[in-house]
Amino acid sequence: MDGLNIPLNHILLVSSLLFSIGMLGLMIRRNIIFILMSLEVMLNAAALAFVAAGAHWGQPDGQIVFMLILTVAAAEVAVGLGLVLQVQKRFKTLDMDHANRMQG
Amino acid sequence: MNATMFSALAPILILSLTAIVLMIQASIKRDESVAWIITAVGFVLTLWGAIYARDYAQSVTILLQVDHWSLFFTSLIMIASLVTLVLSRDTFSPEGERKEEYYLLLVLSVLGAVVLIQSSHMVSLLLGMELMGVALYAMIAFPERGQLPLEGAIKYLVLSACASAMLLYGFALIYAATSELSYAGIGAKGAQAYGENPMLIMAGSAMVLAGIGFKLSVAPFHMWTPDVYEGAPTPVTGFLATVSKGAVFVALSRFYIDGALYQYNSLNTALVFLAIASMLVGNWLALRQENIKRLLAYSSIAHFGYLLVVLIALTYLDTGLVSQSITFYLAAYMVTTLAAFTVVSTVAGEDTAKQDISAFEGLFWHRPLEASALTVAMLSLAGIPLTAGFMAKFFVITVGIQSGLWGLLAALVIGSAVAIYYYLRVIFAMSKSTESTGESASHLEKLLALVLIAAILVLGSWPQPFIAYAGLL
Amino acid sequence: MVMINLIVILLVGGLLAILSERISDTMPRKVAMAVVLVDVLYLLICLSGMPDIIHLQAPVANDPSSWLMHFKADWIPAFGISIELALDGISLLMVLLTLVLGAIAISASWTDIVARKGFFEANLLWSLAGVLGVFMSLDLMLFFLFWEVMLIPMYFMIAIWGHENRGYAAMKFFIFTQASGLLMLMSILALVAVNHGATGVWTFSYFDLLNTQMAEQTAHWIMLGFFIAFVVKLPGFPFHTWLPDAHTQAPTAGSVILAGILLKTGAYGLIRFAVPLFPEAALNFSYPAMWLGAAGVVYGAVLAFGQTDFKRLIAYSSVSHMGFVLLGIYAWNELALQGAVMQMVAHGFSTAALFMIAGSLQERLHTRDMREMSGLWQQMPRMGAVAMFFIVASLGLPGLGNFVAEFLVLLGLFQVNVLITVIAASGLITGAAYSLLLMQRSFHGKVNKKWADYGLSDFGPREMSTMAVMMIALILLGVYPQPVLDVAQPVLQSLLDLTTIPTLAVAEATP
Amino acid sequence: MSETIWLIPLIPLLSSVTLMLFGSRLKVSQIGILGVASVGIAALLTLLLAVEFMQNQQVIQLSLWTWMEVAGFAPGISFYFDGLTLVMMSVITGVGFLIHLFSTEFMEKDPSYARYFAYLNMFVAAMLVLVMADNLLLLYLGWEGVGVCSYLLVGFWYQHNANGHAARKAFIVTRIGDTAMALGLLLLFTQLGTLDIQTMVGEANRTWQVGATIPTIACLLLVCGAVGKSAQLPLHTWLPDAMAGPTPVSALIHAATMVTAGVYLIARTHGLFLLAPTAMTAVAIIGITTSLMAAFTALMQTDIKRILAYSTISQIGYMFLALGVGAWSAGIFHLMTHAFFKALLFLGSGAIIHCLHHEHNIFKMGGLRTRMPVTFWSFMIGSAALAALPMTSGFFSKDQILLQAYQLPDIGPGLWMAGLLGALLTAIYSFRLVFVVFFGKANTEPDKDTGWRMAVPLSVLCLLAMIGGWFMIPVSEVFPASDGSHPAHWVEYVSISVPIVGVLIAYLIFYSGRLNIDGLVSSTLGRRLGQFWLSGWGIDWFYDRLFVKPYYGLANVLKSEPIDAIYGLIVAINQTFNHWLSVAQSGRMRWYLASMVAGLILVITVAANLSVGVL
Repeated sequence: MDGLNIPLNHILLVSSLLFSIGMLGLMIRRNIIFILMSLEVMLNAAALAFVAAGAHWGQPDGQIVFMLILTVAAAEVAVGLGLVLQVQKRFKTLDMDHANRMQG
Repeated sequence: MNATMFSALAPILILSLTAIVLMIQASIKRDESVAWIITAVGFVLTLWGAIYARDYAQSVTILLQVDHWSLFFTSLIMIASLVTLVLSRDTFSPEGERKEEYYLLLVLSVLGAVVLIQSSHMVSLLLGMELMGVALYAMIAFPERGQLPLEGAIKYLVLSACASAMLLYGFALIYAATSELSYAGIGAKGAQAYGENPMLIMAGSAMVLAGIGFKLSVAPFHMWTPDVYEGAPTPVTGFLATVSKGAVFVALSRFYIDGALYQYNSLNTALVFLAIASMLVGNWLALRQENIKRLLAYSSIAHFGYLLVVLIALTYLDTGLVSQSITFYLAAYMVTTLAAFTVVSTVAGEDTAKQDISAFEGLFWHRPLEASALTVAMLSLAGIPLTAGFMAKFFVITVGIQSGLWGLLAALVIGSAVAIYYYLRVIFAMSKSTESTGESASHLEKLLALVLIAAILVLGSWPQPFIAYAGLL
Repeated sequence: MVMINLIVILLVGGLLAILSERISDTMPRKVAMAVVLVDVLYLLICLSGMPDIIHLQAPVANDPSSWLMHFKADWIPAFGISIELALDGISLLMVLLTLVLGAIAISASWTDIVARKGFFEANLLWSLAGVLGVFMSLDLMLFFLFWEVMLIPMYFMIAIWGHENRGYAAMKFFIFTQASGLLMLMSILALVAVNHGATGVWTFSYFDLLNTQMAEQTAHWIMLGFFIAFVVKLPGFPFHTWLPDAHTQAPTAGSVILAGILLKTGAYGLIRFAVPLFPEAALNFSYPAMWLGAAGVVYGAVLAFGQTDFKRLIAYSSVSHMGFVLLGIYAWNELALQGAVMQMVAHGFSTAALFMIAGSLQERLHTRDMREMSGLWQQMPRMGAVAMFFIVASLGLPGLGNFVAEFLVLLGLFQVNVLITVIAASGLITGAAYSLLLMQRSFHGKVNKKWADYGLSDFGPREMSTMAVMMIALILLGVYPQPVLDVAQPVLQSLLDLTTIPTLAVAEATP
Repeated sequence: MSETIWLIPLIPLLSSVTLMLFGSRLKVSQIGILGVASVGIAALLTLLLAVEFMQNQQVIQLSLWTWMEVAGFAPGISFYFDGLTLVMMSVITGVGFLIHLFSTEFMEKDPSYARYFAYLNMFVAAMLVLVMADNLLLLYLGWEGVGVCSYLLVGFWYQHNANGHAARKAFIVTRIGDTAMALGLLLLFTQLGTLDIQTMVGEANRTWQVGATIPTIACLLLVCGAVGKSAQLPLHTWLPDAMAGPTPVSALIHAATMVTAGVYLIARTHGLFLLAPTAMTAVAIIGITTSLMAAFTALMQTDIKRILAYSTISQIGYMFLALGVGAWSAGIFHLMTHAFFKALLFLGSGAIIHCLHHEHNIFKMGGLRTRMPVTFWSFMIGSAALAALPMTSGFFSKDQILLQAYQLPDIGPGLWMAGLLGALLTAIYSFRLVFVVFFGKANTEPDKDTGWRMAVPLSVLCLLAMIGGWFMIPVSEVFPASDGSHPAHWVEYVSISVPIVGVLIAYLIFYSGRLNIDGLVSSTLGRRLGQFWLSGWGIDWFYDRLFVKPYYGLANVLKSEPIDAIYGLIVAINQTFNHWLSVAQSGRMRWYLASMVAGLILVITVAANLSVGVL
């Protein structure tokens, strides 16, 4: 069976692109929500890489790790959103640049 | 999966059980002190479990590697957690209600740490790290009032999530290169994979380093440290500084050793950069820091810089002396840091103003016990003989000299020389004479301080038994 | 075991001093004095019990059995670190000096210290214990341990009971010594590593590490580590800048211990470790070292001349005097070495006494500024006379200890290098200049009205008796130094045998 | 007797120590008795010793104990006694005793009477050690000891900063010489392996031939020491200032004994100097130049004690000349006679100053002949001896020196003539002093005349100054005999007549005023010259610019510890790093992220540096 088989490197390229996009987002966005979203993107980039690698080696491990990553991401975001509510309550803003009470 | 494996997993199982019991207890009747007791019992049992499991040391599935080394660190972590528990008791008294969750979080975080320590596989590493981390976010943000904890938590969350992403991506690349997820496998196939596609595996392991380096707050991934240290409730800071960092470092060294990463020259070079950067940056940042928690944060950066020297030496030495050094250094560092945070939390508590070094003036004359504890801790961090910190440094330097890492040693000397200044500032402040403030700590905390002093001094003045023990691990 | 007890007595005594403060306010100093005297007595009794104490048989430097005392017990066998203490002539001299000056320091602290007496005396005793350890321990790790640990009580003495600028001084003192200590630690470990590489055994024992074979470069660098650490403590030019601050800011007793004893540990280290462990390296380095010494002699003298602060002036004079020690050690022949040892002892007394005088002046006048004090002889003739005695002692008047020391050093040095000798000898002139200036500004000159109705009390019996001890000591050293020389001679001889005699090497080196 | 020789220095020392410890408790009379008696006993013992020595010309060597013994360097606390020592000891104890006696009256009113005698006794002890030492190191002990005592006594009245300054100057300037001398000791020991004078000289004669370099250097170094102590060019500047001390002190230390130590040193080590003709010539030239320079300066001085001080310098110059030309015994002889008449003059001036309530300026005196007869006669005799008028003690000694100088080949006559010039000047300034102070009209009334404790010493010294020339000093054994050849008679006549001419000139100018020199003096050249001489040839000024001021400057520059600046720099560097990094800790999360990313990139680039292969 030869479905479309895309060389691993291409997918890795895509995923790394995704990863970089996420990272860029982290750096340029100030709103915490968007920051969390960029985090998702980065995690998914990793997940994608795992799936691709798994496929390339013909192992199930890739997909398993993918699921793990989904749960992890979910946990992170859950806590993250919880904190976001608090941020909104206490800082009256979601702009992370205003959360710099501590420095030096 | 036979019975002995369950015995080997005793610590993890007991901890999980504790977590469940806590939840049930919370659902039945919310009572903070009961929860505290349950946690305490759980931790003590786990400690016992860690010792009990020694007879069943083995690798449980591919995921977990339960050996004496990991069990030793498990027990070390349990001790640290107990200290945290004791300190936490009246830290949140203003919060009063809904304190049980905190203990639950603590238990979960410790569970994560244990898993992390025993992990021999990327997946277990990931799970452990995330479990520990996610629980920590909540613990940091636990106080309901004030902005600092929240700020610290959110920063830590975002940054460490980013770090995990890096870590994961690095794993993905390594996996792609080697088709292996277990350390041993990577170690076995690494060299060959390197031959085929060096770019992948190098980039991968570099990203892993970055991800883990963040958790260890190695420069240049250190910037979160002071803010989180300052923002988090002091016991949590102590927990973060000891349990979290310790577990992560153990995981790193396992990954580095079993994964045979030390065989890659260029990776080593990268590590050298990180180490030197951390030693210098950490100490320079601490130089004129006024807030003692931030000061400790910076000093921890430097200390993990020193510790990296040992990892780097792996390239030149056999694992024996290296793992011994890691054991000793981490033990010494944990004890010392715990002592420091014990004093900080009993003296300064959550009040940022009181965390100022100037607030410690005259402590010698009003609260001699705490003052001496902090002094010993500072001297130990500075690496003055007769303290655990000195023997730790002794190990690092010996290893460094044995493998001729002169550049690193030079950085170490400079760093330590700078460090003396800010550690002494604290001591000097305490030795000033001011009028008493008339506060005093609970007996439990006093006892704790005493025990920790004793531990530091014993480790420093009569280390032979411990060294011998560490040699057997 | 005796040596362990010596140290333990002091350590325990410190605790007693603290506790005794509960009994009465004046108790600690009495306890401390008693402890030190007990220590001295104990040592003397043990010595008198020994057969060959009268004529110390020549110890073979690398054979512990030939030493006066030797004690060895495992400490950290994993690295071959052991609790190894040994006593030979030089250590004995230094130990005695330490204890005597310790007693003197306690007497100096009698009325000087008003707050937290117990803790002060404790620190004093502990630092003495540390110094004893330094002088007796022959395991490099143990030596390093004492070397570092003795500083901590000293640090507290300066930081807590010091004068106006104590924080800075204490910090500077501690950082200088600790940083240089780190270098020494490096060197020790490197040396041990080299030895381990060669023999495959971990050992920190002085006797095993003697004549370790190593490459010239390695030896050179390792030796430098030791050298710097010791010269910082000595203090040698240009590592001396911590000393004026520390001495000036320390309480009197602290200055006495610093100047009288702590500086000597540096010289002792050079004689005991820096040279014998690396003969070739050290002796190839002898010229730079001697030039540093000469520079110290001159520089210290000139700066002392420029000072207006009484204690600061004495501090710089120490820099100048210890320059002679450095010269004596690196000239490395018997005359010069004997001179160096002699200087260590004599300078210990003369400077300690001068610091005590400075202390009592500050106690009475609440200033150290010599522009404030003038014509004090009028009100305090006894103190003036005593000061005069020690000033002429420190400017090297024949018949007093310092002269014997300096002359022997010069005599030994002259056989090595004439030019350096001439430069060093110029220290005799500059020394006279600043010493007499000190006298002129403080005790001579026009009577300062300011103190006329100040009710200045002259030296009392306690102070006079303390001073008398030191005067007698200096006179004896001056007219009959032979006992000291005899005690040191066999040790120095064995060290010289251990190393090649530099005069030859130098003779080749000199055009 | 020969075994108890050590008592002689010990007794004054003991009394000095006693005075220091218990002086405050003793009564004035007791102090005086103790102070004088101790020296008196020493003098008696010396006398006994002398008598014994006259019978058996026996050299005594007495070793008390070995001072120190290191690697063959074993100087002893041991004494050597021969004719030379005897002469010196008699002078020290004899004149010393008289001066002590004089002091009891002179210093009576002084509050720190005990301290004075303590110092004075200690000086005597140290000086005795100096002359009795059998090795150079012990000699050096005495040498420095007298230096310190001189310092203490010059600065005796410490309340006046000027005195302190003079004392320090005295000590430090001599210390310069001493240090050179110490170097000489080092050289001698390194070369000859001993400092014991007799064996050393013997060794030197075995190892070195005449005119070799090393002995020359060694001797020159010793000469430096001698020059310093004996206030010869170029280290003479301290002596005139040293007059700040009490006058008896000036008499004892700065005229009779200490300042002649240099002469003694050279005489004692003449065995070495015979090996170094160059050094001897140097000594002669230093001597004669100094004596002329000082004589000219003395002409212009108005302070009575300064005049005497310069004349002392000048007379010691003669002694150096003697040593330089090898007229050893003549030099020592002049040393002794000079001790007599100069002590006499100083004590006389002391009496004047005492009675004229501390007036020093001779032009404020005058006409004292009738009011202070004792003093007047002592001054007459003293000046006569100083001017070397026939039949006075000074005449015999100085005559010998000049004649022997004349006999020296080539430079001899030159030295002789210079010496004559010096003699002429000596006569002039000494009698200028006499005429101005004792004749003419009175300017100040003396409130009293001298008491017996002043008078007796004066009278005794008068006697000695008169007859001292007839003494036979027992040094024939010590020094090589000079050939008995005598120069032509006219030389002698000239030598004799010159002083008389000098006195005449002084008479004409300062007494009868027959010879008017106002024109000469007021002429620009005259004034310049006068100023120049008055300032001691500007040497002080010169030294001040050349050494003292620069040294102060240096000290002030370095005071701020340039070395410490280096460490300051290190601190500054660390603080800058700290500053930058702290600024980086801005608290902004995105900034933190940026640093992480940067770090990641760095790590990857380093790690993925593919040039490095697998190990």
